[in-house]
Amino acid sequence: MVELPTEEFVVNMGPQHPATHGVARLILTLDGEKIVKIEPVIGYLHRAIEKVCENRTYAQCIPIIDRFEYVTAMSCNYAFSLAAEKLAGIEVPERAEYLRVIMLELNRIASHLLFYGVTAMDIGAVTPFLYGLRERELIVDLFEMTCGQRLTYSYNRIGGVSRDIPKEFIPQTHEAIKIIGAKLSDYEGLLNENPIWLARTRGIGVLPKETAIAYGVSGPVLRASGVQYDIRRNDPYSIYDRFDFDIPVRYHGDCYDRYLLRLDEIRQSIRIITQALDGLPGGEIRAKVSPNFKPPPGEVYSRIENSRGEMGIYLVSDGTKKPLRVKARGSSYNHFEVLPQFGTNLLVADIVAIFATLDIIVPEIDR
Amino acid sequence: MTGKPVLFIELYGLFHWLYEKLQATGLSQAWVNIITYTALGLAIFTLLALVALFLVWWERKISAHVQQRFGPMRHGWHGWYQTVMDAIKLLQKEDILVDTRDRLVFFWAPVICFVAAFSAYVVMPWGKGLIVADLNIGILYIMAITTFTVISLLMAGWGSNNKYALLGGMRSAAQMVSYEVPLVASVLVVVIFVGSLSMVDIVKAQSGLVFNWYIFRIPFGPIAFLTYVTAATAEANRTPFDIPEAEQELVAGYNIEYSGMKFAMFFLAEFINLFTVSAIAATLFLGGWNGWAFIPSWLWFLVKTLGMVLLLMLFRWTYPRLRVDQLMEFAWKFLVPVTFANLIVAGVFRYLGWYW
Amino acid sequence: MTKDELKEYVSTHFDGKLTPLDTGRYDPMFQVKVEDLLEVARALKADKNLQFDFLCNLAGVDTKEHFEAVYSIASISKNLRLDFKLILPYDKAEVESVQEVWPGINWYEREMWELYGINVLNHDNLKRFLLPDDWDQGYPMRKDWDAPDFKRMPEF
Amino acid sequence: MGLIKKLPYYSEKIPGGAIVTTVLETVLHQAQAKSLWYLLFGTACCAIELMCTGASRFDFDRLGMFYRATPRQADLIIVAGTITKKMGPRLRRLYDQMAEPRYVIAMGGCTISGGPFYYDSYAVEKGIDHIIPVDIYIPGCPPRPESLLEGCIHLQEKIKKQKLSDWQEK
Repeated sequence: MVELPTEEFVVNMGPQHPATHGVARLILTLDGEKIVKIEPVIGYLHRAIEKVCENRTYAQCIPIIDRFEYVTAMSCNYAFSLAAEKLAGIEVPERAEYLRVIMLELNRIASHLLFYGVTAMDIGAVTPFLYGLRERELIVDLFEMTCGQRLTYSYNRIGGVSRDIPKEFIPQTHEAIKIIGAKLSDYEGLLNENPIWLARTRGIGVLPKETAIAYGVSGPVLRASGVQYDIRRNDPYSIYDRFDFDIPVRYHGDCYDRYLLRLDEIRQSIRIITQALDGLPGGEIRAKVSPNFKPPPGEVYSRIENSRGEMGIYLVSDGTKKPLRVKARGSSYNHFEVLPQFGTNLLVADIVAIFATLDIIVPEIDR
Repeated sequence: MTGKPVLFIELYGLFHWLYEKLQATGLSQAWVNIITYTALGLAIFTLLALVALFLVWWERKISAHVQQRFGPMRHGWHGWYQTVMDAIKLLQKEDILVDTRDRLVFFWAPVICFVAAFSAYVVMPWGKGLIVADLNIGILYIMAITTFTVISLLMAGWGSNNKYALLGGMRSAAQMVSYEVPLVASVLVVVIFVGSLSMVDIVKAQSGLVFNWYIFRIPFGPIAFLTYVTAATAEANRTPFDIPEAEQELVAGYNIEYSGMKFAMFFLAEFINLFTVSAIAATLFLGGWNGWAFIPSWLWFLVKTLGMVLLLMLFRWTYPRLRVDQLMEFAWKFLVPVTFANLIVAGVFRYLGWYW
Repeated sequence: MTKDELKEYVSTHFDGKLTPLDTGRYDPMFQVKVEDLLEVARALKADKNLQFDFLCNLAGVDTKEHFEAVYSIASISKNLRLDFKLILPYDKAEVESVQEVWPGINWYEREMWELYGINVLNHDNLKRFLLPDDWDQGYPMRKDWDAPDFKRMPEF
Repeated sequence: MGLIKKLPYYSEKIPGGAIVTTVLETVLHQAQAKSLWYLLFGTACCAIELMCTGASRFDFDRLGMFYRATPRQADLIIVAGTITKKMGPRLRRLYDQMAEPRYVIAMGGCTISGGPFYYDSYAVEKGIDHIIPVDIYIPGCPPRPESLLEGCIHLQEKIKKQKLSDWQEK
């Protein structure tokens, strides 16, 4: 039986491709449909955010850091203002802390809804994408009501928040949360027991616990591999210790668990928001911070849990009104780095499913 | 030369009048046939083009309403002439010919796809007596002709010299070939009961009560219908079997290098395939043009076919996509055994006469 | 284990290789000499009641006098957080690669090399990946870097 | 251009053919304006707004705009998001791959002039009009879906007012 010589060919899942959210690029060496080698290439969205921030005052850095991770922009400028507050030792008033937690959790739900839509579309079901975005519009209306922007909010300031919430914010938030809680059962009905969905996601792209920790993977991807590590619980910041919510964790570490885990997280966020809304105290919304704010020299690495994983800002100040160094650490950086570790007997369709469930977005990688 | 034309023209009402007029002018017999058949071909072509345009518009509207949005609204009442605009726009687009392409293969791929899609309608029974030519191998002819699309997709995949197109072409070949087997097997179940391949006989065998339709021929009728519909969605390249032009994996599969009129041919051929597949389903299982008298027979045929098209469209907008190997596995390990078992049982029942 | 206990434990246990600094504002900050980076990294990971197995961040810093490479690490099982830095003079900015302790640091070292020029020894593929492939204007993140079309924000 | 586009040049020569040209001109440009298929291309924050405009609330499909993944079949490229120096040549190649009557919408501040990254950024292209010819600029960072829709409607007006003669020199 003569052995037909087959050669591999290199396919470019290039900067413009429906499955790479934004401009990530994967150079795949294919043997027929089987992937032999994955080589991620980044840098197509490297806007040098860190260099820009070095020439801005602390207040001007906030809109720049917003563009660092625009799907959960609230967590970006929260991490930055938290770092600045730790540097200068500023005491943030109660009401500002509550407002920040409410906005962070609302932004987490919005990001998970976008994740749900985009993952379903990448695996072939286009309709859930539209349903996910329809629910996301409810939350975007809430943000628009408070800070006037739909996507890059710049809502936090150093020492508190920029605006107080209008009076119809609370009833509309309750309304939005009730709708989203109800719609979750629709989403699960559409996909969870769908045999095609199970065939495409269960057991695909299993990430063992050790590789996850070794490669610095964090957030829902880490918790789907069986490690119950959430910065809100393990390295508490702000007032998360006052709310009782639990950290969902699953143990198979495959695409299906990563997908399910995010739906559980939406439910947990809804619990937090209801508790925060009930306990919202009065008082002013920002500590007294002088316009040309000069923190004492020092350095701090402050990290928070945003919808994708651990987001950290490493801030170095040399006493002037501009930061000496701002290093933004996004979780998609490690998720994209771990992609080649997913084993090699994958098909092209699997790499698309894994890429979607890792919830990678490019600005976090390229900064 | 007897008075009757060489080939028995079924479309009596419409073309007999034209045929009489030509005979009166005293042209030779051959010329008369040529003119009538070109007129017939043109009529069918325009009818199908209109059906295709309608289907494209209908798909966009249905997908929009399934996804709670409006779909084309601005161009005419609910955007009815949107697809006409798309067609005219595609006419004027630049026809990009990549110079690394395989000239002949690249050029002829859309033509074959287009011709294969249209030529299946020679034997399609639009209504009582509304059939172009009632061949006695009707359904076999359709099965043979529709496999040409496999060749055209392979040619498109190979001809565009593009890695994604090659992957799309290979996938479509594998999928269409392996779903042809259950398709033909489930069609055979009906042919066993009718006893003839001709489409008109199939429809005549289902006349009378609604229970004569083959979908109600328990237990093999419904099974054959279900396997037919599954294999038909794979044949028409629609989700959950649309891996040849899977948008998220292969960017646009085989038609990645085609622009302008060539892409329009692929696009229309895809929708005509969809219409063909649903028309066969309506003819074989839902009793073609049989129905109460007060609605004209061709309207019955249209209603049933559009019902099947609606079903296939709803499949597309609810299901995710299968992976290549799962799709093959599903075809060979599940669909083929089920259809063959159904065929054997139907054959035994037919032979022993245990059916009503 | 609170932050002060951690600080005290670490400064005593690794025979003086980690000298505590007071510049860190929130988590304990240490300084490590360049030559024993690899050994300290292995010790921190292997130590029974520390187990720093999670790498948070590696940041290169240009403080106008010297470079600094700041490692932020965490321990998943013990809920601990620790930062330590290396002071690198301008002329001999070289760091040992700690890839085999924390594999996730591969891309961080590569980025530090590309943007700051801090060379990383025996790193497995030290290639350019953030800047355009035909980039020839040096290391852009350095404070003294400049380029013809590089506009700075005017002071107001 | 397609075959149809050459027809008006011949019809002008025959007497009374001018009516054919004008009729053909309006029909062709109406059709092009009414069915703009945009390329699935988004780099940064504006891409999320582009997705929201394509979703159920502000629906692109009402204007007959449908997304196509391959540049061959797209006749409008909405450059949504920051174009960095590394992405510039890719954008130019995408534009060259598109079929001839093609239009460009520069969405967001970054594509107009570099946006928030105009100062102090060594890696961002200051605006894309020196890479590809731009038809419509939509300011905003990111612009609201309504302004994106308005930009598309302006583009449709612009296409309808086109003259066949200005295909001459292109």
